[in-house]
Amino acid sequence: MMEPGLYHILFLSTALFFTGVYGFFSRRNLITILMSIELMLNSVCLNFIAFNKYVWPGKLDGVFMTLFIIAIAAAEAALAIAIIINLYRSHQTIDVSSGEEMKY
Amino acid sequence: MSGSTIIFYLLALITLGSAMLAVSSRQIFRSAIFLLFSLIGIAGLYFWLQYEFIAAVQIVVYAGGITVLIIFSIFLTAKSGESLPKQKPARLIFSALSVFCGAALVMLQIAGHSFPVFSGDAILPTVGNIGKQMLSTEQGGYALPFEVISMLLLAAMIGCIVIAMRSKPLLK
Amino acid sequence: MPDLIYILTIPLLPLVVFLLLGIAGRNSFNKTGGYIGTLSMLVSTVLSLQLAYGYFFHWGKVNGVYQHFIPYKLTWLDFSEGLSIDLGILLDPITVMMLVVVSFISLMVHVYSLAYMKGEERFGVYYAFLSLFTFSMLGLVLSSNIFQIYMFWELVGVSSFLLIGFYYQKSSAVAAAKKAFIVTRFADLGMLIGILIIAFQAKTLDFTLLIERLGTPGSEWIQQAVQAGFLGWPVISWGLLLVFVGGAGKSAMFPLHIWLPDAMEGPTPVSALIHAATMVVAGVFLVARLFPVYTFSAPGVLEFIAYVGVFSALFAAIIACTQTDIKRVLAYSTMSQIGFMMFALGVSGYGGEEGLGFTASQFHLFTHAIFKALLFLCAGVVIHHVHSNELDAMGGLRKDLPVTHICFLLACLAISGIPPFAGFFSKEEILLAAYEKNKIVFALALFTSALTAFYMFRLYFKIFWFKAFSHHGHHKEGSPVLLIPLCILAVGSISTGFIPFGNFVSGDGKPVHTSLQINFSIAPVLLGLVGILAAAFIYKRERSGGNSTSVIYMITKRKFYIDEVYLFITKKIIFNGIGKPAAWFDKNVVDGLVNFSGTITEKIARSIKKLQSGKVQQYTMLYLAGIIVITLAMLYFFNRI
Amino acid sequence: MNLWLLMFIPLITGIAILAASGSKTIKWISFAGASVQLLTAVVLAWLFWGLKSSGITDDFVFQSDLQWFPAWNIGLHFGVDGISVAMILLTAVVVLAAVLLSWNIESMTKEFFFLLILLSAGAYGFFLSLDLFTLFFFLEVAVIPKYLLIGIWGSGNKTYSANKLALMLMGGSALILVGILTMYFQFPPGNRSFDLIYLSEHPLLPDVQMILFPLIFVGFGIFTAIFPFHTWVPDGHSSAPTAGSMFLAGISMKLGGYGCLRVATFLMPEAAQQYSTAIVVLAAIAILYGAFATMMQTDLKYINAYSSVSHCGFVLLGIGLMTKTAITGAVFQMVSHGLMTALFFGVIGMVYERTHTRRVAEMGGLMKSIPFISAIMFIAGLCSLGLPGLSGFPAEMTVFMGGWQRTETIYRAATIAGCLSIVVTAVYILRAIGSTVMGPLRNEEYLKFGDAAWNEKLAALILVGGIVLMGIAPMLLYKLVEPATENIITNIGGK
Amino acid sequence: MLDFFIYMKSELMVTLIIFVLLIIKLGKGLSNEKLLSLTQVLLLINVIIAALWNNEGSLFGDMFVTNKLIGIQKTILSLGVYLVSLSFPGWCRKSEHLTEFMVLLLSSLLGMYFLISSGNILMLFLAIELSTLPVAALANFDLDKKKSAEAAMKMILSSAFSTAMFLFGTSFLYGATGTIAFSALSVSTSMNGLQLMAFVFLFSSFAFKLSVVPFHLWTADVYEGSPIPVTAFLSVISKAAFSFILVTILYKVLLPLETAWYWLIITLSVTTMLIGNLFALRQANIRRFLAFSSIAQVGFILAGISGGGLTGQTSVTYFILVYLFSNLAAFGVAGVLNDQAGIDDIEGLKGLRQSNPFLAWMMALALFSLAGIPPTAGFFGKIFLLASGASKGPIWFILIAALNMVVSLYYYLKIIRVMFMEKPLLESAAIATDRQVKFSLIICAAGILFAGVFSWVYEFIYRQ
Repeated sequence: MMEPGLYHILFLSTALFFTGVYGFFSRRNLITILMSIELMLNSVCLNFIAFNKYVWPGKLDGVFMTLFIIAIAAAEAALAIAIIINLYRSHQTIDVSSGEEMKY
Repeated sequence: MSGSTIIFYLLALITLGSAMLAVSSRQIFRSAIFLLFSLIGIAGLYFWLQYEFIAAVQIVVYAGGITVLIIFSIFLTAKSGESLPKQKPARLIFSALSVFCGAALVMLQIAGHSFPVFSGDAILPTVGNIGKQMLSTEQGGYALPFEVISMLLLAAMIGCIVIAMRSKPLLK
Repeated sequence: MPDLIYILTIPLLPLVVFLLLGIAGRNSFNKTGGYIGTLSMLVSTVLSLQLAYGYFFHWGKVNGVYQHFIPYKLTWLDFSEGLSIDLGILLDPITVMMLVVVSFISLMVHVYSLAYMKGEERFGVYYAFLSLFTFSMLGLVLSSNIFQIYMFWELVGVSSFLLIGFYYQKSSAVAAAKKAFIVTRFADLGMLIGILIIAFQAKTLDFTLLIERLGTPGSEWIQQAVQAGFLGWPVISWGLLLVFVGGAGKSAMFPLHIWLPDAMEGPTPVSALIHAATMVVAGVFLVARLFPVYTFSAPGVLEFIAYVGVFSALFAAIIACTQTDIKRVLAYSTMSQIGFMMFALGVSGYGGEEGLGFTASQFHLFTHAIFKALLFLCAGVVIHHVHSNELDAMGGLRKDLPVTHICFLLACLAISGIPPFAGFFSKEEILLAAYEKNKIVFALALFTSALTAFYMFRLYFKIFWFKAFSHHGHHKEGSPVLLIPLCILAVGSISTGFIPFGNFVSGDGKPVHTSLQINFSIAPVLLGLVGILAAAFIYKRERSGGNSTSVIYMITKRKFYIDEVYLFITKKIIFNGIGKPAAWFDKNVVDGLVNFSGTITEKIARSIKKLQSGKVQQYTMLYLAGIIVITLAMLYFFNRI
Repeated sequence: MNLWLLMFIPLITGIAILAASGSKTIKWISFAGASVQLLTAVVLAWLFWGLKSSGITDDFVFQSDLQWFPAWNIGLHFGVDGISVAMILLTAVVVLAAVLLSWNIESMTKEFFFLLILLSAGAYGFFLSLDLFTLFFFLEVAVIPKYLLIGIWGSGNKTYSANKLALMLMGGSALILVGILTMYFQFPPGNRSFDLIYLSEHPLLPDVQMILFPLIFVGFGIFTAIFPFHTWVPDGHSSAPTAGSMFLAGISMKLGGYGCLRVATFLMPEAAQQYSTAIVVLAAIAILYGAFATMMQTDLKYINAYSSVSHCGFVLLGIGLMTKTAITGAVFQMVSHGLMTALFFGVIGMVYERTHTRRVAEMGGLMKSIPFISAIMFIAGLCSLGLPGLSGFPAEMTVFMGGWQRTETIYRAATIAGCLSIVVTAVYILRAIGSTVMGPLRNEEYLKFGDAAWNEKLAALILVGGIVLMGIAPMLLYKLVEPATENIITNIGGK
Repeated sequence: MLDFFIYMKSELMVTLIIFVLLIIKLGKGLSNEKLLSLTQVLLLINVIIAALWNNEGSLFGDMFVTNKLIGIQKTILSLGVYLVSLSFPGWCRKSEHLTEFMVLLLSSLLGMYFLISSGNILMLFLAIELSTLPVAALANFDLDKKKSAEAAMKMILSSAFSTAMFLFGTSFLYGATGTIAFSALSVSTSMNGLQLMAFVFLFSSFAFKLSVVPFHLWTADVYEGSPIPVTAFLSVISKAAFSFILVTILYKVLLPLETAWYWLIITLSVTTMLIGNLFALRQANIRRFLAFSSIAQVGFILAGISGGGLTGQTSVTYFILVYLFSNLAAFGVAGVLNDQAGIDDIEGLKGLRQSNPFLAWMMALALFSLAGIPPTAGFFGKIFLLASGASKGPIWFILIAALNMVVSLYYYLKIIRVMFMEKPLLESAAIATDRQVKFSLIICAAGILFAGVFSWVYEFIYRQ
């Protein structure tokens, strides 16, 4: 096998990203959907770090992006969980199909 | 094959494998645990890349914060041992298909692109460097985003409080 | 030549009366309207007579030729270089003659109507319409421009419509009015297109110029006009033919005659004025007006006119023999007589002895106007008396209506061509002209002339003889106002034949020598007498005509089913064949397409509503699909550069 | 004369209507506004005449150019030539009559009159504008009020009709919009302009014209009921309230004709020549087809509406024939049809107010009960069938005369088709009149009707006055219009 | 230092308001009525501040940039928020969490300020999140309504998804160019496979916020479920801000990709108009209807954007102003009806002209403006967008766009018809309209009527 490098990490993160996307599309539980989003964001972070490390180490842009993404991910997750809990209270379920009342 | 290589593949395997398990497990609690493994795996990759500060943040915020939050919310909303309802097979197939297409597309583009080779001085992602830039208002400083995100967190907090702390019972 | 601007007052007086009575006739002048109208008509008539006198005897003739005068001309509407509608006055012999005829007959009818229409609810309106008609007819004969003639032509048509439909609550009257208007309008369509063609060929609408360009032998305009062809005929011939179609419509030539008998629904004086003496001869006037053009540009058309004329004359005469409505008989006789005038023009040449037909035609027009008006006015008295138009309701009226009887008889003699009455002279000239030019026409005309005598006297006998009168003995004949016009016209019927008409009216303005040829006259007069005798013999018994079952009689009685043919064409072909499909097409196809575009949009909108499924995962899947598709497209289109 | 005056009067009237209260006051304000506008229009015509006879040879006079959107080089460029003056006069007359005939509107009076005045303002602006953008703006101003007029105060299947009308007209204006925008961007930056005069001096490339001409012509053509986009006309007219129909048929359809002439033909002469056969054929179809379709109608308003399709075909025919005479005829026909159809719709409205039916079969013998109205209806009908002495005659004859100057068979055929329609017109008009005004009295109730009230009389007389004036003295209009058509013809290089 | 205050005056002011509100909340608190008035006053001041002293400059090493046009855009946003605060007093009075509501609303506004002033992808990202997350929370503010919870769920999930996509694209852009600063990006981007792909991912996020088809699907559901002020805010202010930044991104940052994005934009423009119109045709709920109509409007905005250059920029900004007046007027009326009569469906508008002429005419005016009927400003807005599009676009594009205007007219007229031409269902009594709402509606009406005909509004924006 090859020496691991940029492309390996990029492929890994892409795979991770789309794993998250798959989870987003296929899960029915809202919390698992949220988990999938975390996976996607993580893969992006990995991307930024990898680029920063292998291609553009002259500045720390990637690092800062990662840091802020992590912070935002936390805030987003918190808010999403609050909304999910509220939904659970009103619908007594966190199945995503509970939220299909408005359509067409 | 050097040790570093082995470690990378190991970490990659852990990350991706547990991620896949996390999105496919029928037990929601197990999903959460696999997610935790996956996040830790990524932290391991950061270590492997020698971005220790980021790795630390990853472990603290994700593994320590978000995963715990998620697990709590699982407890709040459902029984942990209960297996999740099955998704329709059509949905699974379409998801897989679209995801496969997307991944293939992106990977082909990555493979087809040659990134430039950096020549120059690298800035090491030490805590000191990061901290200095984070609070700098000059060119290359990140003071403003720092302030902005504080407002964002404030807003998110207020939102969470209002939504999660509902006092009145539901009318209907 | 005196200042002729005063001629304008001749047509304008009736116009003023029309406006006055039309606006206020219903209220203020309902009673007095008749007198106002009559008075103004009197003035017009006097002026016309004075003009005629001046023209024919004083200043009209220069170097032995009657001249064209244009004392007044106003550009009414410009079209383009050279083409404009002018409102003008063109004075020449036929104009002056027609002016006299129109104003004089109109005056007679005005006077007669004073008594005849008395007590009508819309008395004032009646006079307004009458004045409108007179104005239009005077304008028509004075026209100096072919488009001007068309304008007044239309106005005449509409006043005829108004007068036929005067009893607007009678459905039959309304139908007749509509029929008259539409049939003549259809003919006018021909005239309009004809005018367009002529205007294009001659580059003018002015009569004087037109005749100069297209009515002068050997002019280059004619050569040009004759060259361009359409369907094997020179364009100019088509144009003139179409103009004649317009004339044929107004003059009730076959097959455009169908409106005339129905038009008798109007008040009888109106029939006398419009449908006997003046309007119906407008076609003859029109052909006469353009006579040089016909002669030199399209002699073929002239021949055609001759055949149409003589056929119409014969055709109408045959039908007239079987009709039982007094006015319809007169209407067919009118048609027949106009046929005479028409074919007289058709067989005429231009100038000299050749031009006898022209003169004869105009002469007959003149005399016919007088005796036919007389016939109608008499018929009016009769109808007034018996309250019916049907011949069956009449008979033996000669005691009741002595004056009318005499007048009617005189008129019948005149129309039958019995010397020395007016009709004899004019008809004789026509026959002579036909004899010299075309033997077939002459033969038919001779026969028709005999037939004329027959049916006229059939009428005469049926009305005034052979029946004991019982039921209407108590009526008096009517007021003198009713009878005076009869007498005047009767005098006219006797005397006008002696006017040396050829001296005054001819195609080229030079006098035509019209001597009576006794040996030629024997045949027609004898035939006329035979007709009279036959009528007397056949109709002396009451309820004659018992052979009403024979096929020929039936066909004739039903006027050769021409009406039915028309009905078929209009109802079945135009209404059901064109109108209905057009309306259907509009409602279903054109409108349907519009509505369809609406429904199809709604359908599409409904069919894609599933996109908005309410499932957030599906939304995001579409999101990703969108990204993938767009990326692929972008890569396909832009990455190759 | 400052042409802004013509815009200000409706504006002030509109504001006054909004500010006023009480339906009587509103009506009088509208009446006053419309009358003053008519006076102003007459003064305009007078001054225009004076200017022309003093030897001014400018194509457009009384110009005033105000920057509106300098960024786009859009100006409020006003100016008139003879055609605009004629159209403005027409509009003023019809609006005044429409106001008078709306005297019985009692529901939502304020809105009604405001919309009416707004419509008229749109029409005035349209006729005054020499800037395509402004022209388009005013054209659209005059669409939606019609929708409301029909939808709110209309009768019958009104929502359908109103929708159809609004959508088709807006569709037309969408085409126009595309046309003028594309035209604008044909020029390099800095030289772009919507100005009509500028554009006429800098003609487009023939290729571009060939694309844009159909867009603009059909766009305006929809307003003039070009076949097959005429179906809004019958429904729209018949559902509209009296004043609405009057405005629609009297003025709105003229916007299209004016636009076809002023924008399409004037600015794109080469394409106009190329397409003239198509236009003429479509116009001939509209004329005959409209006339035949009219024959089958049983509702008075439908009769007049379909006849409008037919009559407006003459406008398009005249424009398509592209000879000076024919174009003059088209303008004549616009004026004539405007007056005549407004009168007809006005009369139908009067009749409908009394009989509460518009079906021909249900009426009869109205002459007995309402002689004045019947007489007016008669006059309107006679004008429609082109009786000399009324306005229809010179208009149609001028078109025919102009048409015959084109020697190609297809033009001749179209002209003959036009001629043919006058017979069909006679058929349906007499049918309509014969069975409403004449004929036996259908209903004894009809005898109780009151004849026209003062407002109805005044409105009818104003319109009849216009019709008769044009009918007996067409030279007045001809003198007004001729220099303008001459100018158009020189520009498009026709005969 | 003075520069700092002047350049960031709006941001500082909004932050100040946020803190004032929070401090009051921490103290005794105020009645909703007073709080509302206070906020309104502060927001009015904010509008004024935003309108004045606009200048060109940048701060924090080009992370924050501002210029006169951005100043105007901020003023427009501030005005919008001020009008929103005026328009829904009924809802606000009933709300238990008015302070929080206002704070979140203002946070989002703050995010939008940063958004249009951002000079760097990180700032862009943070601003997007700052402007979106509070709104997601706000969507849930009708705490006792199921629909509200559903709307918030849909919003947070789909916006998180779009954020992920945005970041994914950004990461590759960063990888390919090595920078996240706009100024550097504008010279170092180039047309190659990876960057095009990255651009699509990045663009999809804007498209999502602007609800461009096919990224629009969340819009209607969220609009329907959210509290009505939030819907108004989302449909007007959020759209406005994202349109502004999209213009900047496309014109300034991604200029090297212009040929690519030009075709993308006009294709999406056409699709968006079509789909938006087709869906709007058959909506029964007022807010869903307005959602789809606003999607169609976005199609037109894209048409304007495609024109590029000064005209594109100006016409988009101008249209947004007009759109703000029109849509807020519509939402204002919808809010009153919803609040006072519980009307949510178009059917409920039946005969509104008879019961509430003022509201009916306001709604009509708003709809006419949205439909682009002269003499409302909407006409000018639409025409200038189309004209901008026509400056480069092929004729079929303009033709489709123009015909779409006609289709959209159909459904706007449908509402007009319901209000004006149908009989009221019941003898619905006149609905009391708050004075604030009236004021707001009148401002909107004045805007609708005068912002077009008086051309200096457009010229003013143009000359910046």
